[in-house]
Amino acid sequence: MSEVIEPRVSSNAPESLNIITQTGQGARPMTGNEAIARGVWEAGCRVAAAYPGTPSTEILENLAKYPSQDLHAQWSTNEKIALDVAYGASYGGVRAFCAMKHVGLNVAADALLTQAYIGVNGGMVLAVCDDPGIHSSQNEQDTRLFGKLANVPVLEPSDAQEALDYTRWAYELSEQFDTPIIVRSTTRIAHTRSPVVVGERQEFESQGFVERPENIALPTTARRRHPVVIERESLMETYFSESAKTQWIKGDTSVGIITAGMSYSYVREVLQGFSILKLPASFPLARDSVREFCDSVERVIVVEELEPFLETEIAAMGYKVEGKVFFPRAGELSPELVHEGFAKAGLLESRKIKSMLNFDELVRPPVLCSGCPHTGGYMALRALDARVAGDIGCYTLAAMQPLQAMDTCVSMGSSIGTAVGLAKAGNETRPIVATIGDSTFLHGGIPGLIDAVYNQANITVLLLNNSTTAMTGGQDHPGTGRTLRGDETHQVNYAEVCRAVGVKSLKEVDSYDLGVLYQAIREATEYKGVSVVIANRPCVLDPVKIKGPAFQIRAEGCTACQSCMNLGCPALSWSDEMLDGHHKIKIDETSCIGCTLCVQICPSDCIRPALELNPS
Amino acid sequence: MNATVTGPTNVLIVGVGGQGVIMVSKILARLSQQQGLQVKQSEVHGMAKRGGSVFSHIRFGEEVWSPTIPMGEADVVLGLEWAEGLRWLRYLKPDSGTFISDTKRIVPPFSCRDRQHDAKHGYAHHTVADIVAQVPNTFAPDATGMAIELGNERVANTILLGVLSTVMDFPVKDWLKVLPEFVPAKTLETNLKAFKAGRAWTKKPHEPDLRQTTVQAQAGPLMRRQVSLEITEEWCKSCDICVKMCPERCLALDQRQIVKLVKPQACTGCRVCEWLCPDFAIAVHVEAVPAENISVVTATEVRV
Amino acid sequence: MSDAVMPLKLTEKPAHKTTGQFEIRDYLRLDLFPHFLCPGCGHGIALRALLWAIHDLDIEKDQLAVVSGIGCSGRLSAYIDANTFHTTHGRPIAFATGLKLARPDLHVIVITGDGDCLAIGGNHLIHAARRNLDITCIMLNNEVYGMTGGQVSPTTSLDRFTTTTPMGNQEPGFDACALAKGAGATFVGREVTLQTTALKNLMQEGIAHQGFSFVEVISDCTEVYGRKNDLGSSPEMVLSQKRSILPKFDGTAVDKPFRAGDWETGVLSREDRPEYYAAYRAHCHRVLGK
Amino acid sequence: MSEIPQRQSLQGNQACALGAIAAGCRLFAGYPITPSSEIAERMSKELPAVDGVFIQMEDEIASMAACLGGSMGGVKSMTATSGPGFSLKQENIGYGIQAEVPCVVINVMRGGPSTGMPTRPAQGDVMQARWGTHGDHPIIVLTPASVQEIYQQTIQAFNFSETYRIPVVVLYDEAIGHLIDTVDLPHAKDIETTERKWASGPASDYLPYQADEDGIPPMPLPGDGYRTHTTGLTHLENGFPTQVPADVTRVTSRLLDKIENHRDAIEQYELISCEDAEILLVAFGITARSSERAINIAREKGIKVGLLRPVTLWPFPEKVFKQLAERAKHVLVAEMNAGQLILEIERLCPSGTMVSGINKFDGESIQPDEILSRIEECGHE
Repeated sequence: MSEVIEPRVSSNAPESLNIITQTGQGARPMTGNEAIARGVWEAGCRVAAAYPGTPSTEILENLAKYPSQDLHAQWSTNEKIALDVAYGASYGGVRAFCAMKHVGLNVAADALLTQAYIGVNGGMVLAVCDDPGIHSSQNEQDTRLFGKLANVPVLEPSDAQEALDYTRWAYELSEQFDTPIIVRSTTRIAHTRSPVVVGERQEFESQGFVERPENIALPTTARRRHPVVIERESLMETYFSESAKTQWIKGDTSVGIITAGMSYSYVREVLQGFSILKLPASFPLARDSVREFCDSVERVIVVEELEPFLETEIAAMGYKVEGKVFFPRAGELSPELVHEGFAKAGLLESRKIKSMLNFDELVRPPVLCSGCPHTGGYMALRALDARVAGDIGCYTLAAMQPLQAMDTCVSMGSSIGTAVGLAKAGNETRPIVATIGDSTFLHGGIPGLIDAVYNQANITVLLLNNSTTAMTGGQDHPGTGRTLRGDETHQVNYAEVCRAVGVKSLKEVDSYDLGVLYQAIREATEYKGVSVVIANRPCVLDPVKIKGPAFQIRAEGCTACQSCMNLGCPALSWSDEMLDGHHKIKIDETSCIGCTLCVQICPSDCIRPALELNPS
Repeated sequence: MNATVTGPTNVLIVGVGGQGVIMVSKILARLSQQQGLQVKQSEVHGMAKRGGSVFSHIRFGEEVWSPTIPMGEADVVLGLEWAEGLRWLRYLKPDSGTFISDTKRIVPPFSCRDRQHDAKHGYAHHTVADIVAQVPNTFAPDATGMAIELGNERVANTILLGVLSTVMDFPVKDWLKVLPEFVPAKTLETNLKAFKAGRAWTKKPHEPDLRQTTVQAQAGPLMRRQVSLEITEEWCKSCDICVKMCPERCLALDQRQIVKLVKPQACTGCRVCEWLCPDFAIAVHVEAVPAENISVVTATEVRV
Repeated sequence: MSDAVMPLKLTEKPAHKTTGQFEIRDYLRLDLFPHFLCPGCGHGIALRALLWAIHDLDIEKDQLAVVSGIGCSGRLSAYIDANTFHTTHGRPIAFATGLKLARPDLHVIVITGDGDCLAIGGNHLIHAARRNLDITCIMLNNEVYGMTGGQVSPTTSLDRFTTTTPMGNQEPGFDACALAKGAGATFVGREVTLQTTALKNLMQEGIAHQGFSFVEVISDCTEVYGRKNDLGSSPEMVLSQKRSILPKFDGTAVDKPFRAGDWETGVLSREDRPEYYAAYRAHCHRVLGK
Repeated sequence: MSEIPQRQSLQGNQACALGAIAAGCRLFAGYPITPSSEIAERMSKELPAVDGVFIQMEDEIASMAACLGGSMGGVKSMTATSGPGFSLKQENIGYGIQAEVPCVVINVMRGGPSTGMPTRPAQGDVMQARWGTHGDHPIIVLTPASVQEIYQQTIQAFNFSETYRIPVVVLYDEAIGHLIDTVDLPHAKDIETTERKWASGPASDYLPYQADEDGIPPMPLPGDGYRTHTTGLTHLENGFPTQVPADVTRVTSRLLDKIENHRDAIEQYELISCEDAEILLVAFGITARSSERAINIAREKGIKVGLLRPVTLWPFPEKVFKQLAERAKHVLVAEMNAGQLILEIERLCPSGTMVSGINKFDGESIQPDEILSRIEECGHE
């Protein structure tokens, strides 16, 4: 534990960002994700794998910018495979890395919990990015609890510099303590840019595969390893207590604040003068440091995002500790919330913000892009009045207005299984359709499809193939025929996959062909058994931004029926012209990509190519 | 013991996905870093390119801890879109904050969702004059319009950057030095012009433009339109066209396979069902009724 | 013969009217309903559009004569509360020619089908187009002989199955609009039933046009043709009409271009040429010195 | 008091056209065919002068259709053709009968079948004129035997057509059609023309095929507010189709009865020397002219022979024929065909009467001596 009294001094600005591997020349602005990637590279990691997931995606994307002779970086079909791949490299004696978002760890958990027993050969680090506030996820689970469950240490950087430093450090810890290490990031760290001083890459001589009994997880080895894991936990508690990264900011001893990660920044932002204990790792807890700190102050307050993880642990040590009584357990912390928490604790004046500057808030939810090929499928499902089991991806937005064509959404790949269950429940009168994107299908949909065929479920699967992982920004996957580094590779043929697992009713259609799409889905739903409709069209943003000739509305032909508004296309909005009490529609030519979906829906033939209406 | 709030400079840059919020943020972050200050810049994207609201917090000063700006603490709110600018006004320092916003309106489809007769836009109704009345330090150029005049709509953000440069302490030459690092070489010249145009705009006197940004107000509806669907059961042949084509999904076939109005509250009286019924089994009647006589806006069904 | 029977001056047609409540029942012979068309038959939608156009043109029902031929389309005239003539197969245009010459004061509208108009009646179509007598010919194209049970027609798409093309149609079809235009029709348009308002507007323009106007309506035969060719349910067939008429333009999608349209819709050609009867009468008067 | 008729030298076909104009025909839709083309030619000249319309259609089918269309619009209409064209017109003649649309069809007969002999006379369309269109139906067929009579019978055809709401065929052969003769054209006021029985009274009570006591329904005029439906389908009194057997029997019977019950008014014929005729000669058209000459010679030779010349070929003047046939030992039927009218004669003759035909179909008319020799043969039996 080190003592810090002075605030850190800013570094000088870098002159160039061009050479990513360059070192020195002071600090450069980096997001947390860039910094983790840099840390992985500097640590001499040779294999990195991930499945994209906000807010973790950019870590692997940034790793792919480093020379391929330095490390192999790959997208894997899902987080478990990514972890297995990384772990295989670790078995092989090289430093390995795996990144995922918090819910991705659920997928990888099966491997992780056993890997903790096996230990590592090459250093093994997982970066897991939580999403407090649920900016782009389906829950806000707290990965620190996972660390404890898995007996895997969890490091918590509080800014980009620490993200780099802790990542490098994690490799040392991993090899020293023979365990995988989780570096837990959050959205705010992942997507915040701040200056980072970088270092150089270390290179290691690999010792190669080491044959040891614990490499094979068997009851006998596991039984032997569990006590070792428990012992490791206490060794690391001591280690962290002694680490210079556990920082005690000396101050007024009437109150002591214990915090870690992003919360530390908020505390420093709003509160000055009190004692602060900053923990670099939430698990295992640096018990000695905590004990010493708590003993030195009159009152202990824990500031942490999400679950009362540290609070519970410290309370269990016998200290009276306050935390969630002041700070919310749900949602993302912010300087305001931390301030208000301290106000509740009596440390600060409550800040009443003058609310004179309050204006009607415009609702601007994320929407499917103009020309999004998913729109057609959900328009068809909407018309079919199907019971739709959704999945994770951009298309989850179809659950919202105006499409409102999705009934369930649980987790990656859940749609098909959910649909099977709905069908087996036997009381659904509407056709049951599972909708799943191409990347999600590869991630976790295929076992579900096999299950559906195996169990002869009467469902339809609509595979929305936009040839990218769109939600996270357009990453490649086995269906795109390109690797993370852009090299060509085998491209999965979905139809063949479906046939191979026993799907008899299969049709491939064009996502922009509304009539055909509708008919294909309708016929598929009438098929007894598992039917698959594959709707193909590339995402309009990635990998290539698609912009066809725009359309325009002939106002005199528009009957204001608003049929087109059901697409939820951002290029469509009301014009000021009204007919019979309804607004006519106009098209924003700059955002219209010319997909023709609105043209296909319009019952008045008033949507024409802009060029035709304005030839100039 | 009194704790005090430290005060770095806080700039909040907001807009809609694709407008260039991040580029403006990066320029400002770089600039302040070059001035030897500590900088944190936090953004939320992910959903951004799906037409959602995009925001970027930039904080710089001798010491910066939190990446986000507390509410009421922004020195500058820079909006690349009018309603987005208004959305984040809560974050502006009430007394001394500067509000800079393009008057461009990007109306989301969501604010056009009300299907009833005489429905109003959900878009922000405040005019520039409304805002100036509350925030004296308001700069509301028609940056997009100016950008179009310069030949590239996408340089609207650089025009606003020019406006921003007049309220910040950094030397102009430093701004001009950073700009080329972030804009494509082929548009550099236009961007430089745009930056200067933004600066020049602040030198000119401006009356708040009252015509801007307000959606044309509709006269208050004294009358509501009452919709009724007349369904001739005997004529319906169960072809399902109306059911599938109804934009609001109001219709269904009943047990006898005869069309039925199942969601009367959703029916807007658009007549698509009437037009497409090959059997003339549906007639849509729309009648003006004094507003006070209608408690719930719902269509009625008459079966004959 | 009294003058009242045969007015000889051309009557002025009213200008377009865009508003006004249209109650279709005012134009129907209600005691014949429900009509005999199959569920989902596009002809019904076309009939609505026609009556709507007539309403908006403010045409008196007494001054309206509707002449139809044989087939499903031929039966439509019976449902219209006007002077209606259900004539012989392929001949409605010829009947209408006589009627219009005898009664230029009447608005004469022909309702015909693809077989009626283009096969057995093809000769009458081209000559009527050439003459430019003020008749509006509305051809309902459902690509099949529906009334007789689904035989191949002059517009049946290639490879489609009908009762007389059990192995798939191998005869190319007519582009009826091109045919009419080539023959000299001075107003030619095409529309699909799904776009009812556009169809109505097109019909309205066609009827208002002075001269021979030809309007092709892309209709659908769900029960016979649709079923035989697996074209889907009624809503699907109506929706899929759109696929064939999407605007033509070059696409820039990465993997494949956007679909190009098979047919054009809307007013396809319009020409200012003397109307037959007016020209005939004026010429005769000139020569005879009247 | 009638004025002195205008006397003109006219071709048969020209007389036909003038007759039509005199009868009030104001619409002619035709298609050229030998030997009828002069009718169209003359009509195209005459009609504009009386504000009528001439139109040459694309074919005979269209001509017939346009002719019916014009009549449905309330204008007396006519078309003219010859055998091959007459075949094409049969479709819409059927429509005219079913829908009860008045109109006049001129058929100038030539050799057949098919293209046959376009410029040679024949009388081969007797049965086609009767049964050319399908189904059970009545028809009126007039057959003039001179240029003067063409003029008169064309007027008569219009009058019958208008009275009985039925297409009326005027059937004559090329020989008369192209014969030039002197014709007396009566003054307009002396020409008796018949106007159609138009519907009157409230539209709500009106049924377009509800016949009056005479079996003929008044016709609706478009624009008069009746807004009726006309169809070629078997239809009820209200104009809309039926397939109910009892209804079909009723409405089709009325169609047949409409003519059958007015035979007395319709049937026209000429009798020459029939008072004591033991040999009855039946002939029409040009053949009747040869027959008359043959009879005159035979009578000089003392043979009791008479001539029945039916002017309404259909309905055939049955009553008078039966009376004459009672007395006659021998009935001779002279016609320029292989034996068509003779079939009807045989049907009508009492048993025991000798019926034989004088037939010729070589494109030449039957000469008086050819008929005479057959009369003599009979007389010597």
